[in-house]
Amino acid sequence: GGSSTPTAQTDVGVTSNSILLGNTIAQSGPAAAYGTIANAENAYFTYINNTQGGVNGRKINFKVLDDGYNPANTVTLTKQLVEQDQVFAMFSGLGTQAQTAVRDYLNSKKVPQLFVATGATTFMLDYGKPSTADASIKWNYSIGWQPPYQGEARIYAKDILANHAGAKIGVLYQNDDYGQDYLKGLKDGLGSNASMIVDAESYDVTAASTVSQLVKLKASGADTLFLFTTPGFTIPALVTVTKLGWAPAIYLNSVSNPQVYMGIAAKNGAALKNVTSVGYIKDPTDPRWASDAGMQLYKTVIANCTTCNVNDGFNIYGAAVAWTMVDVLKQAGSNMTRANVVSIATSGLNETNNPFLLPGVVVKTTSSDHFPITQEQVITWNGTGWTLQGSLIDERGTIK
Amino acid sequence: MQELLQQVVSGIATGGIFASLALALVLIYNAMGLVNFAQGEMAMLATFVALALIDHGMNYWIAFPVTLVIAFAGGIAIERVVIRPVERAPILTLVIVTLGLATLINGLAGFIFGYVPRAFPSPFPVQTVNILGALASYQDLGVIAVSAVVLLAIYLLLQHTTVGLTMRAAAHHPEASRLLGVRVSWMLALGWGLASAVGSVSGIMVAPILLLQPNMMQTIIIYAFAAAVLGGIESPIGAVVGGVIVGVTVNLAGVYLPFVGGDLQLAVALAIIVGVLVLKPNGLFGRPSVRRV
Amino acid sequence: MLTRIRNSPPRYWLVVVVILFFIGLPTVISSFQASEWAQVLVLAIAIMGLNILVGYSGQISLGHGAFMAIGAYTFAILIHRYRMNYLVAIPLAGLLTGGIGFLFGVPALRLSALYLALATFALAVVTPSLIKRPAELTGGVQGIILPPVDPPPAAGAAFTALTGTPMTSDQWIYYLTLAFALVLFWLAWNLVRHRAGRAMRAVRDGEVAAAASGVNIAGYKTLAFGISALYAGIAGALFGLAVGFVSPDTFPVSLSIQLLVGAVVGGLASIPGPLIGAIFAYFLPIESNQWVPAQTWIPSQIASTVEKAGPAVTYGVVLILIMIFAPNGVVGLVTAGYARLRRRLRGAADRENGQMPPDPQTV
Amino acid sequence: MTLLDVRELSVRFGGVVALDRVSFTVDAGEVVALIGPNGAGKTTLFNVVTRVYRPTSGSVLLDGEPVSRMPPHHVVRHGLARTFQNVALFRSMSVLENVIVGDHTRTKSGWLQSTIPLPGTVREEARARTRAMEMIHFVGLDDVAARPVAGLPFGTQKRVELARALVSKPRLLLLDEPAGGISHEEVDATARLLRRIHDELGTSVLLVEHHMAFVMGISDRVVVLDFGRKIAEGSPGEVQRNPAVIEAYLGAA
Amino acid sequence: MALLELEEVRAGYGPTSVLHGVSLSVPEGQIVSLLGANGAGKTTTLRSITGGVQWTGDIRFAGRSLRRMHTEDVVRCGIAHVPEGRGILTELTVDENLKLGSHLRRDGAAVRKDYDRVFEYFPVLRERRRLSASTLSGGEQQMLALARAFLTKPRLMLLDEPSLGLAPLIVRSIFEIIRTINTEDQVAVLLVEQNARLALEMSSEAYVLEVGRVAVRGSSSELTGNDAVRRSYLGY
Ligand SMILES: Nc1ncnc2c1ncn2[C@@H]1O[C@H](COP(=O)(O)OP(=O)(O)OP(=O)(O)O)[C@@H](O)[C@H]1O
Ligand SMILES: Nc1ncnc2c1ncn2[C@@H]1O[C@H](COP(=O)(O)OP(=O)(O)OP(=O)(O)O)[C@@H](O)[C@H]1O
Ligand SMILES: [Mg+2]
Ligand SMILES: [Mg+2]
Repeated sequence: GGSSTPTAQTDVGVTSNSILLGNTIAQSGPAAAYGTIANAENAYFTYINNTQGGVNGRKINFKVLDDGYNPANTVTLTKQLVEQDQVFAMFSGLGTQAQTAVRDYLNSKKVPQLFVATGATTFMLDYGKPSTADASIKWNYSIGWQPPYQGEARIYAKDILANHAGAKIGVLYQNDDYGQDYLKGLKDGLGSNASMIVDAESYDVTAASTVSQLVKLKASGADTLFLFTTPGFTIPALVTVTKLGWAPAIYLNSVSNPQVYMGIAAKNGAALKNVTSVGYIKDPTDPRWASDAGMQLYKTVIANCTTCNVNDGFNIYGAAVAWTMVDVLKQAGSNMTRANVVSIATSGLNETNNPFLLPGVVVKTTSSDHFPITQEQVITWNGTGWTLQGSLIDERGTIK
Repeated sequence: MQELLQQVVSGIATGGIFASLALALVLIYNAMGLVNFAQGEMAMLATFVALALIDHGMNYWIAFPVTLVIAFAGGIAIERVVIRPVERAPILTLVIVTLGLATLINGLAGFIFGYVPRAFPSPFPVQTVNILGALASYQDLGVIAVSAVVLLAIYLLLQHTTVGLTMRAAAHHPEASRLLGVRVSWMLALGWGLASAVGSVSGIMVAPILLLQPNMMQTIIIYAFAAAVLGGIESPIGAVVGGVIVGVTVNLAGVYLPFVGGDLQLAVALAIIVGVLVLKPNGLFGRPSVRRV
Repeated sequence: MLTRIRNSPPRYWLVVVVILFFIGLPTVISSFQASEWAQVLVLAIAIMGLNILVGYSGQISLGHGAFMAIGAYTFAILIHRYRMNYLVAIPLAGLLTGGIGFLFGVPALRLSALYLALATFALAVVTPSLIKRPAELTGGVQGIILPPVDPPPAAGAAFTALTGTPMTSDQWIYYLTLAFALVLFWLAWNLVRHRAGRAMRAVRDGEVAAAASGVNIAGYKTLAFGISALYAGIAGALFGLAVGFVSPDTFPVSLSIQLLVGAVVGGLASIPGPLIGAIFAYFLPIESNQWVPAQTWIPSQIASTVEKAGPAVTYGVVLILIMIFAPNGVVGLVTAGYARLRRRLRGAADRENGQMPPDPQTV
Repeated sequence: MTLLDVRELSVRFGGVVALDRVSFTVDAGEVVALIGPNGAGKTTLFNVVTRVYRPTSGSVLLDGEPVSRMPPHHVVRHGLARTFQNVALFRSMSVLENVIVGDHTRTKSGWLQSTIPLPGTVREEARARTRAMEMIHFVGLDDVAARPVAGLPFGTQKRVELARALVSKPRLLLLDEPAGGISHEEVDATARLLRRIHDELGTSVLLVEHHMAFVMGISDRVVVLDFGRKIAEGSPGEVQRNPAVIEAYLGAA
Repeated sequence: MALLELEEVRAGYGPTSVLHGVSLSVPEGQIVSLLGANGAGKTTTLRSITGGVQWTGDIRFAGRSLRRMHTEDVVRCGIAHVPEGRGILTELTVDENLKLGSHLRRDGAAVRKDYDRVFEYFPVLRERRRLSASTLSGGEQQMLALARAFLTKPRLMLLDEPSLGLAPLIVRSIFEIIRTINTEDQVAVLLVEQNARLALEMSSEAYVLEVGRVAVRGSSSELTGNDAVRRSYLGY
């Protein structure tokens, strides 16, 4: 049990001057590129500790363990953090399979599993439902943060119906929850027009290339290409499209759209004409934000992390989600119990001023809606950067 | 028809990538009697070195040979420090050492260069040529051409020079070779150096296509294994032909075999490995090994 | 052989001590640590299976994680879909995996060591994507979540009586795994020193001579594959039980490599080897970047470098060092040390007679 | 009674004709020597008989049954055991274990009985051990029974092989150069041992050997091969006087 | 001065010591035989010379100590060692095996002449040039090993049981060839042999090893004449 003072309520992992948060993430192995997220989060906590003395006088300690993207490791390490290190809550754990693996455990122990770093819909949609394996466990201590993949895909559907109603759509998607969620969102969003999709080709993460799929998509007569692919596949795919002498309109998912990647694709020979995506976070490489206060803050924060690359989109993601976490802790005030923190995070968020998100994006949860971020803005590539198009599109309440 | 042709041409291009790494595997097999599981990682590291040189303002055509030399020296250093102590150990020990090496180099590259993918310049333009209606880019053709040149060099070296002969001798019969005055230890080091240099050529060629990042070679190496096994692991020509066949097969199987689909490409490579080994264990170009009692 | 065993009674005492140690362990460590040790025992079982294949029958497998995957998925499907009792599902999973392993052994017959290494390596790489394919059965990328298991009342009561604290699910899984491990180790020990195991070793040492002695080479090689897969299958089922979740990413290539590393580090063709190897294979990757930074005596630059460089670097370095300095594994090291000690105690007499050192391969 | 019947046996390796329509027999109770220049095909013949190689044409009958119908590991069940020219022992095992492996066909317990040894299995193990020890005693290796075979002197290793072959109670023993590479004293000892194998165990022997004194002293009949063809057959005396044999093999003494 | 001299050489395998102080010498251009029972240490003696085992004491070749020299360097001094088991590189062809014999030589014309001689001695090798050495029969492999050793143009050949497994006719011709090489090219030979009679016929001097020590040493004619020695050590 944790220490408790007579005046304020606390739980395990909280002392009068500290809060311990835990995290598991891939810092080695196939998904090691994501590992920097935790470093950025830590940088933000360090910044809060140094400049504000922590939250309500409590410094945030953040213990990060490397699970190598293997769910079995995640289980062990999460148990270690909960039972041995006695963390107050798990924050921003990475990976759909990995976080699914520990969801039952954390909920049965009533340890908050906050703002998991995946856009898998289940972490928002299935909030409060009983576990599929053991009905006595309710999933009411878990929640995601970023826009669900399905929601994002619905925005594309809206955009295409509005602007290119006669398009023939070809889809290249990664054959896992990530790619499948996107595909489902697109189909749902197109609704009765789902027949616009003339071909959908999948690839496995172990594929050497997606050339064969792209050749097939081109041959299918598609004039619009959706890439529901991770950056490592997106960039070569963009180049391949050019090499095939193909010039479809391209929709790129938000995971792959940071300017660094676009730059690499361009350098490697991709034509990059007519590319559309969406965004909800400020892109650190976008000159538009050069004098933006949020971006200035990000740069100050990220200086606390020696291994972090300022331009890496994952890092500003980390800072943004850490901002929300601190926001929740601030709101919890002296009532630092797990139950209270979870209830704020899952049902009481209304964050309009997260400085790292695009202007207007609200992080919001209510007792009936557990999708923290649902707004995104369509962007198009202008050859050197992204241009914001129109206004934010909100998919709140559409995913059921 | 048009699509089929394009699939084949694209498959050949991808096969060039497999072939170039498979060549390095074949070389190390001939020079060590060993399959080097760290081959891909060594190539990746060398490519990072090349990029660092280019980023520091060195001309591509100077950086290329300099990287080769560095990779050669690195290969020798690895042999001296890591392989030499286990030189006489059973094959399993060596396999594990190279697996350890792969892990180590991968982690090291991540630590030094980070996991964010990098652009890598290519000497060949992405412009395409039309071959009977199918498009191939100069870049892909360039990879194949370079592989062919490397192949020729390796073939001549192994089969028609004394150094090649002593390298093969040292690899397969160290004790007997010593008694013939072969400096076995240096031959093995030389083999590692050469294989490392050939691997770096492969890395430099494919990095513009694959994206340079620490995990760049992780799955490619399996396809390269498949290519080397298909061609016959000691045959350089086999590596190239095997690479092309694997590239084309993987492409076509994904499109024309419904149960394979796009997402079981690697399983096709596995099937090739197992199938070849069972039906024709020495590959297409391998010499049958003779068993005498 | 008989005389050798008679000459070394300490070995039997050691076995008893080790067993008692493992039975008592959960009473002094936390429930979380018990869950870690349960995984060590799971690995030990799988490594023992691999050891039968690699150490005793001389075939290499870099893909044993795939057999663990089959075992784990069989187990998960049996209890998730068919609501089978987990105690029944574990041996069933083992048997099915054993059967599949036996079939896999048939093509493997034709492969030499290096090729077999490559083929099995490719198998390990492709396993996660193969699992995704029959999505209705395997749950695809979502995997299968398994219900937690509660200790049976009798076991719980006994544990409470002993320690004064209630038995957790993790502690119960630990004991269950220990029971399986003990039985399977005992069976393996029997196997290798009786007729079938001797025949396997004969095949490993020389196929032509073994055939000339009447040993069915193909039979024993596939048998070794089958038994070895059976062990891996049971380990996989217990792994699924301990982790409470199976999914494609739970069985990456690195698992197969971890098993092989454990087998070699512990010492091939030895019975205690897999246990030692499992301890190593389990704790090294997990601890390698937690332990060093936590040690105050290690200079902070080194500690922080190790932490940042990540476990892969440490893992690789340690692995290579072990292979260089103890190529016969820990057991080989200990046996050699013991032999040296005995020689020293006995004086130089043996040396003059040309007494051979005990062969590390036949511990 | 004919134990081994080699009929018109030919073996070709690519262009090399190792055996060219060779026929001869070995009767029960006989000691037959197979001699001939290096590369004449003697070892190849052994390898065909024990099913290591497949013949190109012709057949080998063991007790009237064609060996081509037997899988390699069944040959020994039909009463035929062999030793190897370059010694093929199980290197990681002790002398005793090596010999017990030779007993493989006379024991039954399968893998299940091995993993869960019931009293029957244990008794069988004990019997196999006893038989092996007897055979080790027979060839005179009691001192080294527990030693690993690796590192034993060559001559000793040859005797271990002999014991391993004998423990299967073969009716016909194929010996490939039993006197090769061992010293003169041991050659004599080996000759005495072979006599005892023949007399006491009643085993027939087919042996390949270049040591002429040994061959002539021990065999009932000699078959001579040259370039894969049989060039002579007869009693040691006859063969020794045969001009073709002298020219191809013995040389003018 | 002797070409090769061993002085109190002790050697063994790991903890097992095999040689307990062996001293012998091979004069320039002579054949010296080394006899002894199985396990006496003959092979080990040869291995010591070419650095195949660890040894103490001293070994000098042409006046130069071989202490701490690697096998390949010893060989490059002009010693050809045909080991027990022949050391054939079975992965390579017969031709490649022979090439390895001459690969260190720079005297091209002489090498070609030596090849011709080798093929004259062993015609079968010419026939099998392109075949994998693994297919050769035992005797053929022995010929290959000798031919290869000859092609290194050594000053001293160490032959470990060259008659092993050879047909009588071949044994005689091989010994004939050894003698020819010895007389025509002044190559000294240290000959390990089980066939004592033949060995003594060939050599000028002989040593008999017994459990790692020199038990008898003398000129070959002396030993052949000495019945006691013959019976107790040479077995005929
Ligand atoms: N597996 C094989 N492949 C090709 N040729 C072979 C093979 N085995 C044997 N030979 C050839 O067949 C011939 C006969 O060989 P074999 O070993 O039977 O001779 P041998 O009579 O036993 O000779 P030795 O007395 O020297 O042992 C040789 O010329 C040999 O090169
Ligand atoms: N690799 C080895 N490891 C351990 N002991 C060995 C090894 N090789 C040889 N011995 C031992 O060293 C001793 C001497 O062996 P060596 O081979 O020198 O004898 P030899 O005189 O050549 O005998 P042979 O006539 O059988 O060839 C023998 O007792 C043998 O068992
Ligand atoms: Mg023979
Ligand atoms: Mg010897």
